[in-house]
Amino acid sequence: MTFDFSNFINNFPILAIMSLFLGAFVSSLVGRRSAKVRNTVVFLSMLISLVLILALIKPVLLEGKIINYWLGNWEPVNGWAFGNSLEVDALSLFFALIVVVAVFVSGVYSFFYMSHDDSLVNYYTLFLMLSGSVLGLVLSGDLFNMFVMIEIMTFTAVALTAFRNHYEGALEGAFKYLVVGSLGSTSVLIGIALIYSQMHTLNLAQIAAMLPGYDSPVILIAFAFLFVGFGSKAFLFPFHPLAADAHAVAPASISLMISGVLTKCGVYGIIRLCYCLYQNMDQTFVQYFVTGIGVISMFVCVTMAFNQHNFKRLLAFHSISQVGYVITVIGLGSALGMSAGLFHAMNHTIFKGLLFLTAGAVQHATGSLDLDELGGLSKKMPGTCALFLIGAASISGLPPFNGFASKWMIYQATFQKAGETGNFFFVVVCVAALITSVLTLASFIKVAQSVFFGQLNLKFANTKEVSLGMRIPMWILAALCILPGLFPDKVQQWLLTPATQAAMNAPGYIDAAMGSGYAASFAIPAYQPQQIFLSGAWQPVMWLLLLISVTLAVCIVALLGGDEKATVTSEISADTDCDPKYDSFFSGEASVYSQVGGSDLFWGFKHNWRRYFSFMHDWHSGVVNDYTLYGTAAIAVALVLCVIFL
Amino acid sequence: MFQRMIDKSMAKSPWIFHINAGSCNGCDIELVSVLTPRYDAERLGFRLTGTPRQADIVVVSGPVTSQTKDRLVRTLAQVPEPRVVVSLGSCPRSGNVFKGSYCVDGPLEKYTHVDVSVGGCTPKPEAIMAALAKASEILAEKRKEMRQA
Amino acid sequence: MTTLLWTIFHVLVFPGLLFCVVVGLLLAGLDRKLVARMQNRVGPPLLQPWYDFLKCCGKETIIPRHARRGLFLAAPVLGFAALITAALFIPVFSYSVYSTSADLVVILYLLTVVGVSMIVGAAASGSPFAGVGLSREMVAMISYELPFVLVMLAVGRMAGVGTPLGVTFSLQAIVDWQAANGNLLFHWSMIPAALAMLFVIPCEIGMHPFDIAEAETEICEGTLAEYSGPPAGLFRLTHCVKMYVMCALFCVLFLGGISTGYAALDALVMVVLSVVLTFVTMSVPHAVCARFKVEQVFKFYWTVVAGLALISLILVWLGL
Amino acid sequence: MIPYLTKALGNLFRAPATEKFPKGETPKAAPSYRGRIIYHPESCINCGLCMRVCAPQCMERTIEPLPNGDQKITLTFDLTSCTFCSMCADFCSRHSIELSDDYMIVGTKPEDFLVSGTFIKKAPPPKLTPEQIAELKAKAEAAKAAKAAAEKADG
Repeated sequence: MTFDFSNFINNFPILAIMSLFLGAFVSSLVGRRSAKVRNTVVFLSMLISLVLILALIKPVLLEGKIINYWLGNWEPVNGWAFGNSLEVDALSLFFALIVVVAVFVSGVYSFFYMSHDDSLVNYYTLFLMLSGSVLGLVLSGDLFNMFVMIEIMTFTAVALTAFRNHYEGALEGAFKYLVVGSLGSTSVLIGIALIYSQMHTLNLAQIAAMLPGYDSPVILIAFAFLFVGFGSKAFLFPFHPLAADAHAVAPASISLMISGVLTKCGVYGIIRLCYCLYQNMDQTFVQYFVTGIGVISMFVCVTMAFNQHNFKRLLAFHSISQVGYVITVIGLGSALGMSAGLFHAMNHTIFKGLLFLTAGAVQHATGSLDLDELGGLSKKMPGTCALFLIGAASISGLPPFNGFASKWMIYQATFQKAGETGNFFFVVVCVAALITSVLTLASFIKVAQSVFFGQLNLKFANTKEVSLGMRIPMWILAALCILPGLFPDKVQQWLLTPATQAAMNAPGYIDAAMGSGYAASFAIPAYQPQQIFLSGAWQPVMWLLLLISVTLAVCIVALLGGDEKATVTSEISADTDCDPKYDSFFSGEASVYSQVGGSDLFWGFKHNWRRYFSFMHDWHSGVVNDYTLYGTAAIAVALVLCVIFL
Repeated sequence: MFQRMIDKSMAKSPWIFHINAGSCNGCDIELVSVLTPRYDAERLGFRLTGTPRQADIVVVSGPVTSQTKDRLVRTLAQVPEPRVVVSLGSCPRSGNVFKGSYCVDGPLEKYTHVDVSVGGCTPKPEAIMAALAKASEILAEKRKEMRQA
Repeated sequence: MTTLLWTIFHVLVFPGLLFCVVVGLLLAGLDRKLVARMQNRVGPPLLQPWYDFLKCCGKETIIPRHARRGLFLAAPVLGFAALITAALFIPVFSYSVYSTSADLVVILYLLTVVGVSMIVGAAASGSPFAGVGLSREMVAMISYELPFVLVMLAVGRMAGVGTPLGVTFSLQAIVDWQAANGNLLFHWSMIPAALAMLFVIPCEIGMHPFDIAEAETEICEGTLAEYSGPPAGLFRLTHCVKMYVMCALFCVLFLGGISTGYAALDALVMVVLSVVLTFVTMSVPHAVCARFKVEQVFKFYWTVVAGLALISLILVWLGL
Repeated sequence: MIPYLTKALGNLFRAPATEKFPKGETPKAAPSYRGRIIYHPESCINCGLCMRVCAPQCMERTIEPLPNGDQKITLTFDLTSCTFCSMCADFCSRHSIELSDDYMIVGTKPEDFLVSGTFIKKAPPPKLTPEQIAELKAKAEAAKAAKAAAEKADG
């Protein structure tokens, strides 16, 4: 019985998911006795799923093969799929890569980060189930299987948010997440039920084949429900205050998972829904609707994040505004838009993960996250400060980092869309994107000044740098931050183009599952790949060479010009501690502790927007019933709009 | 060659930082009037800076009262090397009419070496201009000594 | 090998370091002289910024106790390098060196990097005055970003009509379009955008009426409160060179059509235009009006100047 | 805003109103300007009125007795502690203190600010001892008696 390796690849997706779930089960069994055994089990399961998914890159991404795995070998019988299947095409593998890398990094981080906490067995069991369900959602080819994974994902995330129940606000945040999260899940369930009632099948490929030609109002209602359901998973506009409450109290590694990975599942759901199932992204209403939601959530969340007092709440709002970027660009419907969105989704997971881990490191070292009392930590925690600067620079889109590469493509996409359609709405979108990027930069400078620079609060005088074990995953993410920024064309060529082609290539997706020619029988237009060409140019390597050469030139001139003993005097010994020469200038006073940070920054901007901020302050009341009200209102509005315009 | 240019430019762009050690503001107004169009110290490169860190010439006016003493000493310490101290009017040099009062802590000489002094109870702007011009020459020499040392 | 030499020449001499520094210092000296003359006084010699820079190089650099030594010294160099890189990407009329490798968005973000380097320098110096300074610098950046972006989109749309995409960000295309059908400044629908850009220039550089970040009278030199010696000199040099870079950007965006045969002549025309622009946008407001308050700067830019830019954007979008 | 604009642009073409001080000659001060003190020691009689009237006490007097009873008096004015109120000049009965209109009081060493003058004050004639007084008195009466006799003789 020769063992031909070629079709063994088909089993890799299910093996990856199973290794995570199995890891959860085994670690809860064996983890009671010793931490070392539990950690190795967790590490092994994460490693296996990482290796398996990485092994899938060559066949799926580079060769464009679509792997189909029918659970229990229930192949479709004469064109009717009734079995449950995993379908891995370039798009789902792209998201699977993001998930697996994020899971591995946050798992390794939590080995050291959670050292202060107890009952870690529950933590790792829930953590592995969360990662398994997220991987399952992304790889699954069956609609109801996606719903099951959404359920597991939501409930494990809720449980993990409340893991540190001694924090004030932890249970409340988890409760809010539970209520509104289940509201989102039920709207997904209703959507699936409606589709199932019409299509009598749950397989994505078959629904995608039958649905475009099917004209009945039920389908429109299903679209509204599914869209709002996935939107709530991605914490888009009306659901965004929930994210802040959930993140502020969750442990940092879980915040990384929620903001880096869960939101991406919502985005994956929306892409599948609009591009693969309904293939209606070319209708102008759907473009306006999706882009509108994206722009609103992008702008509202960045202004909300602007004057937060808690480090993690600020990061939470920013992660929603970055997801808003992704949704805005995906809503454009153009190939460049899709690849820009996917690139930004990947970058967002990386730099947002890095920022959440630095927040965790600061909390781990100082115990507080309040921007008004922290300050001057860069002297005590130089490593974390450097990491934070890399993360902040890449999220606000400064050139050498990956944030800039994807944001640059986003501006290209939105402006080109405006150019093609000659429609002023997309110009407003492009302007909103650019302004949001500046506001993101502003809020991260606020965080940098109030947490890392300025003067050290005496309360945190003896904070020490976090252990190396926590910083290694952060350095991995930091390296990932810089690499795509320097070689965006490589990333575009290897990762983004196949994923974009796969996302737009619905007939390919259908034929892979249901046998070739199946899509043609339902008169689905064959897919012609759209050409991506850019209206500007950006060669990061050239930019970096110039920057380095100019820096060298400046240093040479400085050395040449400066006298031999370039008198850079700084405080050497401790006894010069009282030497006023090195005190910062307080117009003569002794330099007392007066940290300029937190809420006393950007007075001019806040003063001009005070009415808007007070309105937003009242609107985000923090009461669960308000949030559920916003959720149901969103569903109602979506229903009305879809029925009228779709 | 470059060093000599720097020495020369030291004299050409001396920046002033003004410390009011309890003066009656007569000298302060005269000092600022030096920057007005009529006397225009800027044509010699003088410029008023806000921080001692970027100061070359420190102009002190007023008899060093006890309140301003430690602030004066701290600010003077924060001025980077080649610096020149100019005392404006008679008060810093001797305490003028306030000599011997309980709240005046003696002449400026006690705290730092005063390079150039301008006499006069509110000296005329031309006198201040001449003093500042002299101070900038001293500044260039100090830079040269600092370099050779 | 020759390309390497050409690159070194480009980086170090013509559009790069030497040219920018010389022209920048010239513009700064001229600006101070003109402001003085408008205030009826003699004013400093033309080479005053050069003397200031040399003097700063001769001074001692003090690292304050709360400062982060590495960042404190690296910030000015990074800011200056990013600025010169931006200058390399701006084509001097027809003589474009690297402008094909970067477009308007990249230049916008490079100028942001320059602003951020000053902010990080201020943050690293750890003084409360610098803290207030960096917060004001950020508000200034937010306020001039909106009009700058609107102008950029208007020019991109106007110059992109011919291209297949309908819009363009690349400076090279903008210059070619202007060479083909007349400078943008003379298209009546672009006049408001040009006016808006004229307002953006002083705030971007931090010139007098809008220098809320380095208000020496209010917050003791704001961001540069703790800088002394060569780093302070480099920051001031960045300030001067930014005057040239912004004027060059305006010339390319709105007067790109002018192109004599030779690069040297183009450079001369660019310098002359920059002098005129410096006078109009920086010297006159400096001599005439007092410093704005922080929220006035923001309100002024997000209502008046952004309105001007929006008018021309809408006009261009209607195809006029 | 506009009036300033026209004024500023107008100034561009007008000559700047700046004195060429360090380059050109030093402008003269106002006619009765109270500047550097000039002290004429020869006319001083060391009455000490100026010292009593000077608020900042900027004068110092050193009296050095000479062998023949005279006094060598030096009076130094410390310009750095003088407020140039010219009270001393007004009260000096001998007009030996005079405030000139030289305002350029700039110096680097303390000595630049000292104005001093010395003079010799003649000793008063020696005091008469009691015998000398009695002798003088007797001589006076004798002279008076002789004069009375002479008047009687030619009466």
